[in-house]
Amino acid sequence: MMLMFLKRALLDLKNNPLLHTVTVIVIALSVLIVSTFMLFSFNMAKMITVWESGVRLIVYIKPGIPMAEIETLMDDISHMSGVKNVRFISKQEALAKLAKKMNKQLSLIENLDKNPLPDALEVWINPAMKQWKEIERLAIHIESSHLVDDVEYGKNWLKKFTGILNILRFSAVMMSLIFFLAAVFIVANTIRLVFYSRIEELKIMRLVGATDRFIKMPFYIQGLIQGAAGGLIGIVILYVFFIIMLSSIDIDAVAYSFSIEFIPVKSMIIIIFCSMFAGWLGCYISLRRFLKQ
Amino acid sequence: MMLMFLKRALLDLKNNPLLHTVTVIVIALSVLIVSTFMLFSFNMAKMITVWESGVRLIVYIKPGIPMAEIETLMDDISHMSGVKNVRFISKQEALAKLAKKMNKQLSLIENLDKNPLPDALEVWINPAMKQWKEIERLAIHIESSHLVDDVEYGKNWLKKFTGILNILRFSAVMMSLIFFLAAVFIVANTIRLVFYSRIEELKIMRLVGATDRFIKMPFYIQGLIQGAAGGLIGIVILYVFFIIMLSSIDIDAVAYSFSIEFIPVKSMIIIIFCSMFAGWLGCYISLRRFLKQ
Amino acid sequence: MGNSAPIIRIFHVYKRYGSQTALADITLDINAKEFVFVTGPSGAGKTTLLKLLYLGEPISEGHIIVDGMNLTRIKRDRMPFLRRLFGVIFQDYNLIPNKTVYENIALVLEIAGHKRNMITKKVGSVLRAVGMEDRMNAYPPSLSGGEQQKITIARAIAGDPKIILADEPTGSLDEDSAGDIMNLLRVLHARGATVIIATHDKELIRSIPARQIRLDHGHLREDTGSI
Amino acid sequence: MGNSAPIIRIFHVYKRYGSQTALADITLDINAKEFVFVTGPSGAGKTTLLKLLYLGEPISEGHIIVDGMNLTRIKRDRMPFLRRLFGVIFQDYNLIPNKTVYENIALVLEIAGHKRNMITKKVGSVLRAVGMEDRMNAYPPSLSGGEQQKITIARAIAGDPKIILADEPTGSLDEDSAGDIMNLLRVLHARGATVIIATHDKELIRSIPARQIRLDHGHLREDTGSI
Ligand SMILES: Nc1ncnc2c1ncn2[C@@H]1O[C@H](COP(=O)(O)OP(=O)(O)OP(=O)(O)O)[C@@H](O)[C@H]1O
Ligand SMILES: Nc1ncnc2c1ncn2[C@@H]1O[C@H](COP(=O)(O)OP(=O)(O)OP(=O)(O)O)[C@@H](O)[C@H]1O
Ligand SMILES: [Mg+2]
Ligand SMILES: [Mg+2]
Repeated sequence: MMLMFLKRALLDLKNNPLLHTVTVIVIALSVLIVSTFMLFSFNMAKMITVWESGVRLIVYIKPGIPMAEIETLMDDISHMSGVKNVRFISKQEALAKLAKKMNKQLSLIENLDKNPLPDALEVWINPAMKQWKEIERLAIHIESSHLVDDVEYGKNWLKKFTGILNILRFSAVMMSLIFFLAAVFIVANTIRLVFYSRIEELKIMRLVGATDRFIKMPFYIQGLIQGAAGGLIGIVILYVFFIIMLSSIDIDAVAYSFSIEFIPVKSMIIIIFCSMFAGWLGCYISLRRFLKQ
Repeated sequence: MMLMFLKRALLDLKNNPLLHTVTVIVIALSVLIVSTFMLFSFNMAKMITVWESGVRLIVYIKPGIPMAEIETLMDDISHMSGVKNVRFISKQEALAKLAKKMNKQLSLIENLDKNPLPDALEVWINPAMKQWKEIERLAIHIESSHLVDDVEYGKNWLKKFTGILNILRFSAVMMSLIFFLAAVFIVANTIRLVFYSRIEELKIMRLVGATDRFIKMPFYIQGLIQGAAGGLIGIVILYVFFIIMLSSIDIDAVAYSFSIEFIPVKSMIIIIFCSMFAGWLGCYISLRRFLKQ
Repeated sequence: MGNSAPIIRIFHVYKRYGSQTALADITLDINAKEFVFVTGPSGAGKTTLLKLLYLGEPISEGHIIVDGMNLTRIKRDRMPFLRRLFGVIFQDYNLIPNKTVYENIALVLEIAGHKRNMITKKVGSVLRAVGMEDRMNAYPPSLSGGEQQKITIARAIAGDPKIILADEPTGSLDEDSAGDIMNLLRVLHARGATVIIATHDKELIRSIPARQIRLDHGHLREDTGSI
Repeated sequence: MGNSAPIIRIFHVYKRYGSQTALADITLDINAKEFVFVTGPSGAGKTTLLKLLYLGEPISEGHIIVDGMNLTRIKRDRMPFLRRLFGVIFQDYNLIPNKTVYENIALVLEIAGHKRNMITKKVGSVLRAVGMEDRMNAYPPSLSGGEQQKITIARAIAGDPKIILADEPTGSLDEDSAGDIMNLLRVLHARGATVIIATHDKELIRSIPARQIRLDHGHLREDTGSI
């Protein structure tokens, strides 16, 4: 039975080549748009993760605290939510670092007779903790310890940055949603146009005694086939663009900390399922209207 | 004559409401996709400009150079390509700044008996100069002066950052292109489908003596009207989304250094023209095929 | 003419298209295995009457009972089975332009759920019956008017329907072809089909002695009754 | 019958559809203001012959000269003007389904570049001539077969064409309407139009004494010549 419907669906694809080709093109283009954007978002998300792994707090310890107490504090902090790991930085290490950083102002340090820097802890933040406010809350919490002199965090650019990353993230979600819905509706409407141009044929079928099921099934199968074909073609086109793009970017100037990757196979499968769904939806909307008559 | 064609085009829009409505919906959705992306790129470009205006070089002057020579140097530098402006920072100012920056390590500076810092120039880079290499070249050029001790530039994050901004910029251009072309072809193909469903009508018109021009003109006018209507609707939908988005973002957490803006009117006009062009193109492709027969 | 059980009963039926009344207060019975002409001038309501029978249009008022089913009350999912009782020769042919002649006819048999090789055999035989077996793979738009009409006839009889509704079946046919088709319909009638022919071809009506129902402006003007 | 200048000259014309030969070696002249029947059984090539005249199909071989224009050599941009010489009553009506009856007929006049109020007047008058003035705002699918045929006739004569090609103009009409239409065509003929009617209706042919051209399987079998 199903086989018969499949055969009829394929026969029909053969009988209306132009119509179905144009439909598949439109689906492919819609998928191209959505998957291009997914490629972009996916890589941007990766990039952001790389940046964010750089967020940390410096906890300055009050002078003269014994090492044992500091270790307890470290243990406490490392169990706070959002903390990835905690590292102890002795005042000696801090001075050495400072000296290295101040290459032009080295004389400043060479002139010292005693190390004026405090011991400190470097607290690395879990990249999953994205809100600046949460980081702030964590800092205040740590500062409340009687061992702690002060907590330094948020180089200004990073603070600004976190806000901006949130806009990026938010717009990416919004845009994905808009693009996805738009693509689904474009596909559905395109199939409606095709349907509209074949309504006479369906009326005839009905008049000679076809059941709703007999009319519907080949359409659904076609919708699914077209969705799958369009989805596949769209992704292949994107892949070609991707390869061209990769070879034209100056990789060295760009790829220190992360490499650009194509959308993962799982997402591709989701895209193709969605485009099949859109194909089916177009049929469903049109057929429901028609069959109600 | 033109008026007659316009009348016929409008009459026809009235006679095929479903067909034309679906077409306008597809156009609107395509425009929505493209303009959403433009909105995003536009704001990202603004954001990047804000960041980049923070790129600067610090030029350390050799000790003991008289002020007159420094002024000549400043004049030279400010005429180099890519330089926005040059500011003199005396060693006193530098130390004050350093003291302020080192709030936790203040004792370090308080313990000094003489200022170990050199005089310096702050050279602000024109945001138009986007390549890190160009900035490097400028630095080397400045360093070659006999007055200059050293040039400091490129906090590491900013260097990484410039590379990443270039990927963003590049992908935005690529994606705009892909999205724009895809949208144009979606619109063109949709109009082809509509055309296909009306081909019998055109054949009849031809058989009763219609010239090519008589057949073509109302189609072109319709294509343009549909393109304009779809474009307008797409932009309005985006505007609604935009307002909703703005009101749901925590503005304070985000908008220190720049505010999110809607795509400029000029771009809207361009979008609408492009969608009219796509409408026309769809008609043109279909008609050329038909009229050749 | 033999069997007197009515297969079609029409009670006070009206059909209105907007303000236009196409059929007014029609009441009549048609017996199983009858041969009936529906006549009347252009616009009289002949096609409309046939359409109501196979649910091609909804009935505005009144009741029609076909083979025991009340068409006003029939459930959506029974409609296809009602329609399969009928073989309809549509006045405007109603062939699917982008399916071949073979596919057009096979469709009816596929719908009825017949087996593949039975379909092939049956399509061949009905095409032979109307003299069009050599155009099996042609598409309808490439056929002459008369040829299309013959295909429509072949499609109508392919499913061995209980009732044949023929709307102007010989309008595009020359005398000889028309004679052939009428003979074909008479053979099917003799084999047990009810045949209802809508036509204004006086010659055709004269050529066969049968019951005549005459419509005019939607009213039943004359019914000779079974003869 | 008067004027002897040939308005249509057909020289050794062939029309092939793929391997199928629809017309073979047709040679004949039709004079201006003649009244001609083209007859023959279904599939003889009547419609095909008419199609070649108004460039509805390209000529496979041979030459046709209409009003001094050689159709084999005509330039694309002259074709519409050639077609406006003809008023064609298409066998399958060819009405635009989503335009009203009024719009369908007005289209021909708009194409010819007539003024608006002239169009309104003219459409009204041709619809009156075929008895369909009250259905001006109906859409073709809501008309009966005969009514559609009348609209097609009205459209064909609306542009006051030099040559009227009527393909089975009375196939869907009852006797009275058919008679009215034939009278209409005779009036137009008397006013100076060349009229060519393709039909297999023997009665119609008998009713008017006119030249008869008989086709069979694409060959010219008989030409009575002008009478
Ligand atoms: N869908 C419709 N909408 C409106 N009016 C309709 C519709 N179908 C038919 N009519 C009208 O109903 C009347 C009867 O039409 P019908 O087709 O039954 O006539 P008929 O007897 O078959 O005529 P013919 O011999 O010309 O085919 C006509 O006046 C016609 O215009
Ligand atoms: N487009 C086409 N493609 C292929 N064959 C065609 C085409 N049009 C017509 N034919 C064939 O050419 C032959 C002549 O067709 P034509 O329509 O001229 O016949 P006709 O004399 O008008 O017949 P009728 O009386 O049935 O209308 C027929 O056999 C037909 O099948
Ligand atoms: Mg009828
Ligand atoms: Mg013909």
